[in-house]
Amino acid sequence: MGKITIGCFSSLVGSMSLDFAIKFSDAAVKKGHEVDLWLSGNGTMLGKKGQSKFRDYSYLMDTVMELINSGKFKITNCEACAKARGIGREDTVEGFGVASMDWYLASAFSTDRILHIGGE
Amino acid sequence: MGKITIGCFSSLVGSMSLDFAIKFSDAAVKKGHEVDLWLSGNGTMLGKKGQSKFRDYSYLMDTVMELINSGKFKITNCEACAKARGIGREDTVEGFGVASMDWYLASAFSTDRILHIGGE
Amino acid sequence: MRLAVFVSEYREPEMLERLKAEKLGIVLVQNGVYHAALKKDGNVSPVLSKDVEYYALSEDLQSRGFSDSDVVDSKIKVINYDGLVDLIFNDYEKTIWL
Amino acid sequence: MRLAVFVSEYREPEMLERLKAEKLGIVLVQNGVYHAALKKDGNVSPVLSKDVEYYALSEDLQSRGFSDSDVVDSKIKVINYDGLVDLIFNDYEKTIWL
Amino acid sequence: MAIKKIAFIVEKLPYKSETSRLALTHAIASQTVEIHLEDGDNVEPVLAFVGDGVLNCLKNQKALDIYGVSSLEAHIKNALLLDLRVLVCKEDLEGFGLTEDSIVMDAEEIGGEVTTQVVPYEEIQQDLESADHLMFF
Amino acid sequence: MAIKKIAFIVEKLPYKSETSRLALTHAIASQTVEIHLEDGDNVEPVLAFVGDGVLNCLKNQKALDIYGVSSLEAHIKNALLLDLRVLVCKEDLEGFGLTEDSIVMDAEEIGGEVTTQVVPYEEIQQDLESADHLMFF
Repeated sequence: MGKITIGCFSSLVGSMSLDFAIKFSDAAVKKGHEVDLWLSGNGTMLGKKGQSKFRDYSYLMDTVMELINSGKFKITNCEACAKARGIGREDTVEGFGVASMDWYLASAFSTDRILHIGGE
Repeated sequence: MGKITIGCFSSLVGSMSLDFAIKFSDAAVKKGHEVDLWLSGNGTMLGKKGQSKFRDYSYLMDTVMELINSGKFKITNCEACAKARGIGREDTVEGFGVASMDWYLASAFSTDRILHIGGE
Repeated sequence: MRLAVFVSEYREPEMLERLKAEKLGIVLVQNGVYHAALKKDGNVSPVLSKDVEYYALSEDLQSRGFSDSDVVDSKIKVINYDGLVDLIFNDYEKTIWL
Repeated sequence: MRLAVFVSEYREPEMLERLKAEKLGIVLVQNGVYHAALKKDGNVSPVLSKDVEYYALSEDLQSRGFSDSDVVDSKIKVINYDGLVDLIFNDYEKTIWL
Repeated sequence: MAIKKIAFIVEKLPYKSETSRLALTHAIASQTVEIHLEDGDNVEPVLAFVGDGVLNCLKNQKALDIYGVSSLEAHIKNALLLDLRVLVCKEDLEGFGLTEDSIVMDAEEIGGEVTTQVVPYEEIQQDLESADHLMFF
Repeated sequence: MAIKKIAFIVEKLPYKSETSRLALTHAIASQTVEIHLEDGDNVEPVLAFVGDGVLNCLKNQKALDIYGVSSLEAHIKNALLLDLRVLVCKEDLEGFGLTEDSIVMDAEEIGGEVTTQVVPYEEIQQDLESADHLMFF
């Protein structure tokens, strides 16, 4: 079993990149791997409390919670990116980490694979 | 003097499309025109309370407030788009309207010009 | 119709070839200003090959490291936000953002 | 190196021509799956013209209205998220998302 | 008493961004705009799919089953159910080797009466000319 | 005791999205990563600008004056100040008709000692090979 670090950067909500990251994480954890997921740029919106489950908008929180409860999945918001958007710790879903950017590099140090989802 | 309705859709924070919309609105209002600005998709994040003024991130709230105070500028968040993202009315900056999508079309009905900023 | 088309990306928008209008203006904004300021492999951008009015937004040129005089063709009028407001209200009726 | 390149857009990524690797795999995901499922003006996508391994994500094909058997070339292996996890851990060392 | 015509032109692909979804939901919002307007005033939307945008119209999109997000196919059916005029560019459809069989042409199973119209680009251009406002998605 | 090399490859334009800005800020974060690691362990970043990405390196970007947002030019100077290795693809720079005079080559005015290296793509490819991990922006 291995460890993969995924970075989801500058993701549009609605771009399906967050959906990809969560579905991939779910498949990896079910196979027994460990996953670190780093959210930066607009990706940090995934950590916002109080998102609504609308049909026109993919709602990922149920799967995220299952993943967190598996003990094999860490999800961390970029602190500066979130704060810039008005999302402080008190506004962040419980179970999400909040850290500075070196967290991603530290995770990259000790991981087997990186999947850095950049793009727009 | 005329009226222009601007729609900023699916704008990435950090894409400069919101910056464009606000700078254009500011120039138009200073010339005596009226501006309606409709925010949809990720554009609704502009209405989130508590955004921080970081140098790496354009901070538009001061100009938005001046524009609102001019009496010639209405700014309205798409209610569903904002709610999906966990941004309810209590989480929205004062002075921003919150409305359903027909608001944009009603504004379009009575305006002289539309500048619909779509794209990605 | 008098149509102003905003080009905001540095690649040729597919729709540009098709759009027809009595009066057509192409307004280069955001990354669209690279069409105005750069040649690639010595060639000007195909976006500039139409017989229409061209404008480039000064603020977006300067943000990216260009000066107003860097435009590659004198047919491109460099305007600022103020000028853009006048253009939209006075010279064109409809707009498209690509 | 053994490199998996994710293509997530339906246009040819400029970098693709340049990337070299001992073992190179191109993984078509998101809008990248259109390269696998469509011809344009009768031609297969230039993205498919390399002598490398090709994969397309089943879930992304199906979301967009295609079935797994719609791929235009049998050299493209259709895999799901499960298969993708195995691929990344077992067959490749490094990844690039374009 | 006036009718303002708005053309919603979709040229982006369905799922990379929310763009085309928002085109559909805003066009459909024309159904309720009257409440904001004077008696007799109204907005008349026309939806046109051009370029890569025609791929929004493909049948059998499984986005809801797989990603839990409503498909563009379902949105287009809603538009037809509400009698919106839906145009698809013939040249672009043919460029992808697609036919009317590949795309959503009606919403009969939910009671829709109007059908999608596959038309040459020239007709769409005429709608751009006759519209009061254009919104490109 | 180990050093892991991470290549940050930037091929996007500066201001359309946050992409290239985040590349710079994350590469620079390598300066503080040690606190999370065992003694002697560290991360060695290399920043490479390729394709359209070389346009991030242009001088005289007025983004801060005009839009109130720090320029990519300033971020690249920071990277040089912190002794990061910064590579710019020679072929791509020349393709735009640009030279070393057009781009940020040093951060002397803020005390930086290293300079930008304009190198053939082949050298960047070698960095991709020798890196432990790749991050494409």
